[in-house]
Amino acid sequence: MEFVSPEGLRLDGRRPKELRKLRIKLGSLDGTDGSAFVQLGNTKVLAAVFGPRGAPTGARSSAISCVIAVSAISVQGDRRSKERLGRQATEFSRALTNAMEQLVPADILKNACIDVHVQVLQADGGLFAACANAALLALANAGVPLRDICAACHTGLLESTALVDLSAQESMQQAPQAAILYECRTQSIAIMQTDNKMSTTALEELLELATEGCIALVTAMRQALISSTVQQLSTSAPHASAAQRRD
Amino acid sequence: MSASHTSAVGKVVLPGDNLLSLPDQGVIRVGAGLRQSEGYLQSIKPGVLKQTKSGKYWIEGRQKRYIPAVDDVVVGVVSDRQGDNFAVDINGPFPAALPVLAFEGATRRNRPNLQEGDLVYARVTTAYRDADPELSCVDASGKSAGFGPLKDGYLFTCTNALCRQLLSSPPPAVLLALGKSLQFEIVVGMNGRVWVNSPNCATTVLVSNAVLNSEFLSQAQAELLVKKLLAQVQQTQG
Amino acid sequence: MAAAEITDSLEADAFKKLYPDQFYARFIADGIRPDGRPLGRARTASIGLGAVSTADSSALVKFGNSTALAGIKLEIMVPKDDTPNQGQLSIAVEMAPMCSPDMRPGRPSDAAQVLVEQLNNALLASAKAVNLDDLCIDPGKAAWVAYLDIYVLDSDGSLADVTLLAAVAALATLRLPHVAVTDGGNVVPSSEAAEAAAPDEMAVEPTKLQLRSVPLALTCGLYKDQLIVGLTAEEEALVATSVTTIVDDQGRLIGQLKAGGRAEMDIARLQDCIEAAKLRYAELAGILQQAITQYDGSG
Amino acid sequence: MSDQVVCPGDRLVSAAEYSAGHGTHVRDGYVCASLVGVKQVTKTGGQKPLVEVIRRGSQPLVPKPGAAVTAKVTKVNPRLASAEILCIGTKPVDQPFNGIIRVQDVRATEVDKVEMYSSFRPGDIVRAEVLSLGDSRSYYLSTAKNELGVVYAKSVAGQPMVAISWQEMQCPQTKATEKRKVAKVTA
Amino acid sequence: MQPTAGPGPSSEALAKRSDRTELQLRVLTCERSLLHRADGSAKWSQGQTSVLAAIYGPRLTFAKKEHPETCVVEVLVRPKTRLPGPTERQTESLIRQCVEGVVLTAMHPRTAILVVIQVVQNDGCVMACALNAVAAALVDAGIPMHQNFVSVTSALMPGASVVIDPDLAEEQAAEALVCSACTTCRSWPEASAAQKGPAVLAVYTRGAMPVEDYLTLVELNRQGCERVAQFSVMAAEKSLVGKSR
Repeated sequence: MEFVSPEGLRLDGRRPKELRKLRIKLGSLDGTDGSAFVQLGNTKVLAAVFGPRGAPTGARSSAISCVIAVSAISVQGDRRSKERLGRQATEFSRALTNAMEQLVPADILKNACIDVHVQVLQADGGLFAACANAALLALANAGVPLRDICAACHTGLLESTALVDLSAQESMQQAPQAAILYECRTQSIAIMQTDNKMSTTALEELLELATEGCIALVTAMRQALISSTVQQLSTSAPHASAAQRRD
Repeated sequence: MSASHTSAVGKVVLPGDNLLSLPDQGVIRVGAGLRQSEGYLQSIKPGVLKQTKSGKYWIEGRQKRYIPAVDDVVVGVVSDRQGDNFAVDINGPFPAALPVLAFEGATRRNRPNLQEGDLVYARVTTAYRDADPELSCVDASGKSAGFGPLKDGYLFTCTNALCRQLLSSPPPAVLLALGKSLQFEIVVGMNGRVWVNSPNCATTVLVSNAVLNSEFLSQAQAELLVKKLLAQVQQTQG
Repeated sequence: MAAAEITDSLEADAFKKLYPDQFYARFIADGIRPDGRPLGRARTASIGLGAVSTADSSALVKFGNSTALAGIKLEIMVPKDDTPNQGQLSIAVEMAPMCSPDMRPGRPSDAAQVLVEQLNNALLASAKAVNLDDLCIDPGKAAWVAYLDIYVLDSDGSLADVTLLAAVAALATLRLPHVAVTDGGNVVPSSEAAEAAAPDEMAVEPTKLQLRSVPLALTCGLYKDQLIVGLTAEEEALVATSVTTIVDDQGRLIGQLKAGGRAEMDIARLQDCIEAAKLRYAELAGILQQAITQYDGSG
Repeated sequence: MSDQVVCPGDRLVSAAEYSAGHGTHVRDGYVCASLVGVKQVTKTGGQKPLVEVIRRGSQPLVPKPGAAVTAKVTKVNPRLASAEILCIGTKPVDQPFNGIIRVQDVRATEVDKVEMYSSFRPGDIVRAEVLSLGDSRSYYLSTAKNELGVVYAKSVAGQPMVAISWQEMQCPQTKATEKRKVAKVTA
Repeated sequence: MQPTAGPGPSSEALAKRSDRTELQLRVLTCERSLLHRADGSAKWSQGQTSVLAAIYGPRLTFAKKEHPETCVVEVLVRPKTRLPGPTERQTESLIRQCVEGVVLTAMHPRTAILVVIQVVQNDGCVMACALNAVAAALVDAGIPMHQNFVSVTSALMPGASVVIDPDLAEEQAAEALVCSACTTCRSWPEASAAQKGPAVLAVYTRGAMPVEDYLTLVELNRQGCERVAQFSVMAAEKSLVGKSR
């Protein structure tokens, strides 16, 4: 199967280094402390944050808990594929929790806990990258202090062409794939996940591409955060204090 | 205050029964199991409506769970020791707290040595519906007055109605009849727990059975019951 | 900027936090609710069809903040021996942990299971909205099992009403593909089978699942002897009792559930609830019809 | 004062020249933002100017020592009463903070005669003052002033009671009195 | 309460009730205090249907569950066979809210009452039977209440006839079922002005029916509840009369 046409176009018409269309909606869930809806191509995820709030009695070891829930209707294929994806989601959410604990200053988590819930509404390629991005946006939307805004991006090497932000069809191939969560300010990788066998040079190529993708995503995410705040400031200016109580 | 008997007095009432219309003027004294609601006196527990000589209405109920009240005497089981208190199970909604200093002669240095599972006979000093009740093993003057740990013996549970009968004055027929022919100690708690001790097991068992079976018996029936039980024991011993 | 005005509104907020009951009582005494609705009006409903493309049909329904996402996925099963002509409709409700701050992830909550029972009762046992015979492909050999999964994304009251509308909307837009059972017992799209038999025959459009009844619900509450229609979560915590009434397109009563509570109702009050449910029915049925027409037109 | 919306991780100013305030942290010699919000610089007399990031243009609401709060009592034992802080000043808080009124902080006089059960009951709404951050789980509260104490309480019969003295309240339905540490109403 | 399952009813069962008229209840029996460990218990039977209810409490509960101002009610329903599922969860929710409606929960703050219900035999009207068993067990446990409830089920049969207290065969043949719980409130002569009829505390339906038929069934249940209430009072008096000397 040909994944990049001779004209240099992918099956969905993108260029190899082109991300899918990103849509971000912040604070759409009223009952939560912060929320974010992220749509990356056909992947749709919704993340919500509760906290920082008083730790429940008999608090767990971890002050941040991040759970990614995969619904049966969001997955292509039957119930078994949902179970498989669900197991992967559990694994990834553990890594994401660790990364978040590095991002949130320790004093915030003293005697308090933060719950992050991510609901996958529709799964296409790059699912966990979208989940991570939504979770981080929701944290920022909830006003949880963060050291930096990170972003995650998924890449793959198909027919010896490095492609960024794989679609479902592309990521189903047995080809080298790598996804990272990247911290721009420190220029470091917080999480890396690879699939299938690859040479070290291929990995380097993918990481470089993924880093570029993350930087592009961070820019878009920051833009969304700033514009939503600006919008809030302008609409709530006469009732500045009234808006604050929803913090 | 009206002293007239209403038709409900002495009858079995059920929770939610409207017993009488409250008069616009005057005082109606209301005790356990009753409340006023929309101009009526209403029962909130099942039982027999009673009226004391002073005119106070109350319901004599019959329940297993003990709801603590100040000055009740109770038989408790020590369940834990927390700092300066023993936690004591008295079959109520909350565990009771018995301060280690609430024993005759107890000081910081000389604390009573009670273990988990030990029985104590105590009185209730505070009882609020939303908090752990407090117990004491001394009376107001600091004397033990019979309160304190109960050693050996046999503990059984019964309804709070039977406990009230056993504690009434004069004592009920069953205890009088037993006391005439046997030697035993009995401690009755308002919390539905009765402790019996005697030199031999047969007597303890006999007393326990006689007491447990006496709840609904008249005086003559109770005396007959004791006589029968005594005869049985003598038969087996003879 | 009028500082006094803001202080007033903040004090109202504090009052609401400290004395929610008294706060609500003041509004109800004036015949209006804190969100500006009159006592007898339910919240505005919106329906988004086909929101999830990975499902065979889906519907996102909102009543105010209350949000439910229903999706159906079709799978093929071998019919049960005692019902060889019937498929299966399997309903599940999940309260997404994000739907309320008190929700913790883990085993299904009691509230979710109560909703499943109410949906089962409304759709299958009482209204018989889905005739399971319609889900049969080949008697004794193959039938559709429709997994109807409903996710409560934001829980702000009247969940029985929101989830039922979401379920009905997803069922009403469900299309069953044409399939055939081959001699080997495999199920293949009938276009392939047809092509094999008669190559020039056109592929057939999938058929719409017929609903035999369209049940919709309305939850009313009783607050200080006043009937409050279409409850929010805040109101559900304050009302003495609530009643969920389900009626269908034929004007039948599909269900009425009053699960106890701190107040009783006489028969006239129950009748008031049914009348309110009929009014709400007309409103919701219109919105549903419009959404379906629009969806069919676009898809 | 600049009016600029910043994002977490943004370098704001040099840490050598400014001090880091709310919503910021210091990294690599720079004061960086921790929140999405408006950057605000306040000049302080003599010292380094303070840089803060203010979310949606206002400060978050946390109990501070000396603040007047309104709390709901949840549990009483002989040593203390537990309460949930629901309002700080006249503003409601979203997630209640835990507070504790210890027996020695109930009233100013005859402190050794205070009985917790005669002062508060679960469900009472209490006006109090924050004493300190207390232990790790709860703020310490005090009602040792005339205008502090119970402002709203329900009787056993479920009716809101009326204060009849500084230590008694009465149920309008049953006329029974209950003991409380009553707050003196100030006009 | 699974009228859709099982074989169809025999035509004889439909034709006529052999032992009673359409508007006649089955024989009621009520036993109390039969569980030693529970604070209150009762076994309620309507004909062959029988349900056992036990009350534990008011007692201490987990810090997470306790409420500062009221007593928390928890209900567990165990079906005769199989594991509890959504049906039982709904029954639990309905019974819990009924209990909360009659118990003076403010009398015992920070505690919990646990109600355990075991279906012993199902021959129709399990929900009503369970409600009646719980009401009797609450009285047995001496839980403070400002009123009590009783429950009756009636059915709309094919051909628009109605029957009260249907057995399992009738339930399965029925077009629709309505189970309702009504409050009971007795007034002694000195408080006769307080007399009020039973009002609907809970209602649960199954099956589709015209609204008029539904209202007929609710009214029929209300009348049935008056009769059940009379029995319930008699049974309660019997269990308490021992010490009325």
